[in-house]
Amino acid sequence: MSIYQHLPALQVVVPMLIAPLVVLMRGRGLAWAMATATSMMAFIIAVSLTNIVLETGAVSYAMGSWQAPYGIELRVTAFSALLLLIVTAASTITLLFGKQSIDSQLEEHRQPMFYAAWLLVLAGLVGIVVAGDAFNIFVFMEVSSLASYILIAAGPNRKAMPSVFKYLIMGTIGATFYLIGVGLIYMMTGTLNLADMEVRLQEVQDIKPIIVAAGFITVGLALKAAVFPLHVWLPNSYTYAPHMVTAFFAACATKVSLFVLLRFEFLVFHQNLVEHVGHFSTFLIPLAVIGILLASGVALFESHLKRLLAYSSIAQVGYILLGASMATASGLTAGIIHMFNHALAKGALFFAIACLATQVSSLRLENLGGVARKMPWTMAAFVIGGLSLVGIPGTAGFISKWLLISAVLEKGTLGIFLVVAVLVSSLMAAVYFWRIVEVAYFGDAPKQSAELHEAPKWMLLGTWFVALANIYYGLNPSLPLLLSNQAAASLLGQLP
Amino acid sequence: MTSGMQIIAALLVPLIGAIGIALVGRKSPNLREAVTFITAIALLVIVWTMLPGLFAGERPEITLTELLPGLSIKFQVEPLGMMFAALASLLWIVNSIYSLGYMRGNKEQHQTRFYVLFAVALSAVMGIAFAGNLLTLFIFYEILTLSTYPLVAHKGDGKTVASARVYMGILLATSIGLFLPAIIWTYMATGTLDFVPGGILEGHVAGPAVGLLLVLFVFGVGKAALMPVHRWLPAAMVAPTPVSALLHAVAVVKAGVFTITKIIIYIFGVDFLAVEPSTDWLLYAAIFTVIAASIVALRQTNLKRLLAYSTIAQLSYIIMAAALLTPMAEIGASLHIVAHAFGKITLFFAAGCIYVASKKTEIAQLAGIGRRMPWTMAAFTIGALSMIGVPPTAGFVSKWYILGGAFQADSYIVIATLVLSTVLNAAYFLPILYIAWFRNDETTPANNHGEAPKAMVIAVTITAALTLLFMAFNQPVLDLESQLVGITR
Amino acid sequence: MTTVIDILSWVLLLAGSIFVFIGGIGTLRFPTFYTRLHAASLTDGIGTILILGGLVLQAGWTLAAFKLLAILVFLLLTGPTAAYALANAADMSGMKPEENEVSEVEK
Amino acid sequence: MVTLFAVFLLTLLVLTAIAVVQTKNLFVAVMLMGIFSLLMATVFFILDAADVALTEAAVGAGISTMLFLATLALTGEHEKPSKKGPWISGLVVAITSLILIDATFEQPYLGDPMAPVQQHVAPWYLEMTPELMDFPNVVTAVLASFRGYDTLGEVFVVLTACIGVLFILSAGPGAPNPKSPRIPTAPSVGLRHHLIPRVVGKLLIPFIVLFGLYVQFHGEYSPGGGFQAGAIIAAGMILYALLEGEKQALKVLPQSVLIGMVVGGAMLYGMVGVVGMLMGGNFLDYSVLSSNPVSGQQIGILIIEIGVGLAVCGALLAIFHAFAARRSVG
Amino acid sequence: MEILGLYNYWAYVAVLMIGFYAVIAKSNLIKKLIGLSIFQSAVFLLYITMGKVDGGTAPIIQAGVSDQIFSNPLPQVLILTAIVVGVSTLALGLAIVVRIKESYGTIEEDQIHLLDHKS
Repeated sequence: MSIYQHLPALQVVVPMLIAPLVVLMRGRGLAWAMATATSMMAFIIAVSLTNIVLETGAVSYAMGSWQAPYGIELRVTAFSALLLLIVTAASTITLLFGKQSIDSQLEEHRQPMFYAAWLLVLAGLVGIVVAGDAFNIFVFMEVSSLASYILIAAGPNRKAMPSVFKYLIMGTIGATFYLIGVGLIYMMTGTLNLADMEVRLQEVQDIKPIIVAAGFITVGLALKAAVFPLHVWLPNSYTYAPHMVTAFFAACATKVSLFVLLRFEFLVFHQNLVEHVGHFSTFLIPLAVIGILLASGVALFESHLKRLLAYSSIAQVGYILLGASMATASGLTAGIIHMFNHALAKGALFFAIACLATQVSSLRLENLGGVARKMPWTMAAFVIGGLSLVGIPGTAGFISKWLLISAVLEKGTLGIFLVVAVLVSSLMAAVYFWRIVEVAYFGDAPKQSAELHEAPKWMLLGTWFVALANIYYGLNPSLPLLLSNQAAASLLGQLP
Repeated sequence: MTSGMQIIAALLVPLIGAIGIALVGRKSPNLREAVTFITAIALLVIVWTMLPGLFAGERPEITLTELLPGLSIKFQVEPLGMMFAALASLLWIVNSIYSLGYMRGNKEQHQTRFYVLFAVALSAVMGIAFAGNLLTLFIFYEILTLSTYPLVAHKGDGKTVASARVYMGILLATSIGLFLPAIIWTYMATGTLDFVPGGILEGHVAGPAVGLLLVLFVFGVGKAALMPVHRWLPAAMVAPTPVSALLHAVAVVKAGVFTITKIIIYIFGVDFLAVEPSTDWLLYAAIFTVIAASIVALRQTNLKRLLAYSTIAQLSYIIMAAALLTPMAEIGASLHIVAHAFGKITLFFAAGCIYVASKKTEIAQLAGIGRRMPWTMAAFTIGALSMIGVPPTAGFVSKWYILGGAFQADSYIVIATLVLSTVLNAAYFLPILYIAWFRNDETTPANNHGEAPKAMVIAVTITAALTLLFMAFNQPVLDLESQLVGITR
Repeated sequence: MTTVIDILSWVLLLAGSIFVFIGGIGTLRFPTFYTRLHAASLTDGIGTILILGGLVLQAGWTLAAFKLLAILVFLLLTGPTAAYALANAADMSGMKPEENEVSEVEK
Repeated sequence: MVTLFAVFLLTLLVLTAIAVVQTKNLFVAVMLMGIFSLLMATVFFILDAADVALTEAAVGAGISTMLFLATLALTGEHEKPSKKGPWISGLVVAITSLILIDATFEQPYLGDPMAPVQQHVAPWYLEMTPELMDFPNVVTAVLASFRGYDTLGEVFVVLTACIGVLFILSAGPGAPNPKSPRIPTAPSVGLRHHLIPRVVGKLLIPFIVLFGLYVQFHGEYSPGGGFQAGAIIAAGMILYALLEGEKQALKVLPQSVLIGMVVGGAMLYGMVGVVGMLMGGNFLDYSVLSSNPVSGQQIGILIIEIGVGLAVCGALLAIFHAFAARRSVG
Repeated sequence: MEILGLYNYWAYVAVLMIGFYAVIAKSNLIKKLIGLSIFQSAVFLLYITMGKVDGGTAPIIQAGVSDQIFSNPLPQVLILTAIVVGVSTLALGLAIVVRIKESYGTIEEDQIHLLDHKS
């Protein structure tokens, strides 16, 4: 048995088993170093897994050597590989470059537990992504959720606590809904393995418990993914979480739930429910469109930088969903690649915000006048991230917007309305983003503002790393494109 | 160096220059300007050495990375783009001389940022000129918009920022809202976005859809300033004059009409457009813009705003000519790109000279200024005459060809428009000349100024000379662009 | 023999149930905290002993009988202690038996 | 008979739940929750889920109640009337329940041996456990080996909760300040001056721990296992803390030891998996631990159950102490 | 009598919805958590119910006894996990409530909302 065969297990086990050890690290910066090293290791594993998946197709791993459906199966497909890359890279980069930001927001004696929780989030998220078993997804969803409550609760503002409480309540409702759905499916099929479920559902298609189960799973996961109108937990959680946590979560947390959602909708239900595509698009297209437009609209009038971007995240979830709800290969590709590209854009933006926050006291717009003159590098990276968000060509965001519009246009007349919606929201994005740019570059500095300096070099380096990734993947998107094409094909059952 | 590499060099040289300028900018202004000149000259050499190959019928091309399946970032040099690139690279040098005088004479802030972004904008212009497919063109089109935004907002006060917002807003909104969907639509219909002589759309799209697609394209390319998406151009006049001169008389606006011309020739195909009745509106829209913009220009009291409206009218000349779809008119269109560039940059340079020397911006303040600033005003006169189309200036040549094209097409409405607009041009330029040369200078502000800084005067003289010389030496451009006719036949 | 044991066990079970029932009524109907506590302790005192005794007889000489006895011992230890702790807590929080004429529910 | 009994208990369950939601006194609500959990445990028991019943009783009625009470001591027990109109919530609830009830009519009846769940996967477990594991409790076999990975995840959920509570309660105005030890208040000395509870309690604690150990090590043969055992032993230790004062309890098992238990337990579990991997099996493959796969399984399950017990016990105690050490503010 | 076979499911729906109502309609944070516990317990009931077989016993195989019917062990395993997950969530939620009480002086959601928007 070579180590390569164990990679799917190691992907989860490495961060998970090191997390408890991090709790014990008392030395200065030791916990950080250990967490970062672990995260890097996870990233390396993700990269090797991606290579394997690209070479040989989906990888399956039987936990405890018990074959599915009796044991728990781990399954890494092109889709999971993409998500693994996003999650591990987001964690690694934020940890590696974000130490100063975390140090400034969190007392040192609380840090070991914080970093342990961080690794548990990582382990939970990758655990969800590699899981091939419906209940196992629930378990790791809880690991990641509980740990993310901890990370958000580390926010220094007292408002973090009510926000995280709301998140906890809604997150648990979401997970429980999911559990009910899985229970109903299990009741009618007797299996928990996703692949097995797909096969066995064929015998009991279109009976009420299954349809209700589909509904509950969709609602539960949509809650976790902050799909409009189930997004209310997100803005405050993102706003009051420590900046690095926001950067990490904005890049990957909701996407993992979307990943599970798409896997269920397409792998489990798509083949078996006659009306499924119809239901799926009738419910989700309007929700996605309204979500995109409303959330962008709220962002237009929001003045707290982080909350503004949080609303923009909700709109972006709408994009992903819109692509997916087309239920075509091109639509899915667009949605999936947008997960990747949005992670890049939001990562850069929140990273830049973390840099800003090391210098300014408040992230409200009225407090940021002229900040770009003092922090040119930070704001330049912010601009790149913003352009990617708007979808300016040459940035990663453009790729997904292009694919999304072409996918939507395939729908004929409806498609034209959807294109209009997408374009209008892009312009709204341009407007809310440009408000920030104008204030930062041309606004008057607030009177009481202290002497500002450029952010710490190391954090800037991280910010620019992500910002340049936006451009690199805007000009050379072959890797994410390849993975999302394969992912879309496998979701639609066109790949073995 | 292969021709393909030359294209890349043309793109990279300004960028490298920009980095160089940024690096030395803080330390030494002299070194910074030196870098700017070296970059500009290097670019000129690179671009102009490509000319002989083009005359010989070469079409160098290079493909970079594949952006989307079947869609690459691709460059290909063809006559229209070659001419545009040659023009921009030539005028950049002149403009750099001019900027030197203007920025220092005016003691502007953030000069380094200015030069850096100028170089970036030039790189984007090269990208547009050499783009081998619509996607590449679109990418550089947006980069041009973004890199010029800070130049427009250069002053940074409330009014400037508001105007810059209009500039950015219109250009971005039209490009994302109309241009991009048009491109994607084209791609979905045809499966390619390459510029192919004779067009790619024929047989893929038909009926009113063609007209709709043309609407998306023409108004999506907001830089062409076809009414009603022209409002950004007067707004952009808050920028420092070198920006207005090179970018908003030459590079940016010409990028717009250049894009439309390219789309007409290489995407739709002239023959396809000619048989498709749903696209006739373009001609009338252009005619309307020519007349309306001229009438608005009549009522302007601010010199730069008047020039801006004049630009809008002149741009629509080019679109109108291109929309005539006759060989002679296509040549006229491309000639007018050059002719108007020389003339308008001269006018803007002159306006800038006046501003730096006397801080005067309104037409009424110009009384008698011809005597204090003879060189500047002489150049201004030449530019104005070129706009009207009086021989021996550049404007005459292009108008002649456009008129010829109109006769070829038997389009009397175009002929009438040409006549009417000439009258209107005269009506708004001649009073300025009269005021400048023949009125007494008693108006405020202070009239105790002399000629503008040397560098600026030299620059304005060069462009005025070019305006005159083009009357005689237009053969190379004609030769080059005749290749287009060969294509369109 | 078995019949005798059977009858005996049923008698015990019934008697236990009656005590538990009475305890329940008392807990509901008595007016004050301390009187209710008195009724409630009837349930875990004699009621439990009788019922578990009956069950032991039912189970016979098996492991189950031993377990039942263990439970009985456990309950005999904890039940009164819990009752004591409750009364003590009430006393500590200032509720005196003689002052408290009306039950707190009716208050 | 079972159905009737179930109907009775379930009706009681629903009524208790309504009472819990209705009452305005949180203390009463928490007590009713304890009753709710015990009822639930009984229902589980008559539905043949002995392990679950044991866990629900220990966790739901025991640990949860204790946590609620610890919180109530810090927050006060009266719920203020809400100004929220119940209509929207009521509507959402009504619609959801109608959908769920509607779906029940196509579900298999209670106890139907032909239901899909009884046909697939589960029979394999029942059939293979004696052969592969050679012990009777199939629930333990599934929990610890067939779906051992889930259980590993579960241990890490507990670990996460433990870290989370310690982390969240390590800041804020009520956080125990290591520099100035707080003034000992009445609860911290426990019930030392009360002779009866102390004597009885101390008498019981060894038996509770003993029972916990029995549940721990007898999990393969009877209901029970690491989780239940951990919860029971933790309950015993909490009882000790209540009797002798928290300070004394922390002297016996300091917070650092508790964290060590959590970390150690979780690591023990994980390491069994890693060792399995090193010995040529997959992660969490116990069969390779010994030359004989069956005894390998038994060894593996024994060790991971110890890990689970350690982790759960440590985590629950650490959480309890974190709440108890909190000073009441304002 | 037949129809009582679904009574368990109705009870689970009833309990589920009582809990759900408490979570979304109550303003008191502890009450919400109590509701959440009830909500989760209902799901336990769903799972355990589906695993029951008529005449079955707990899935502990007694040596030497054949022809025994056992209830399904799998849902029981799942619910063991779910119970632990539930109590973990509860502990975390309560810790957060303690912190909220300390910094806001109240655990009523509407009052917290007011306090947040005043400042």
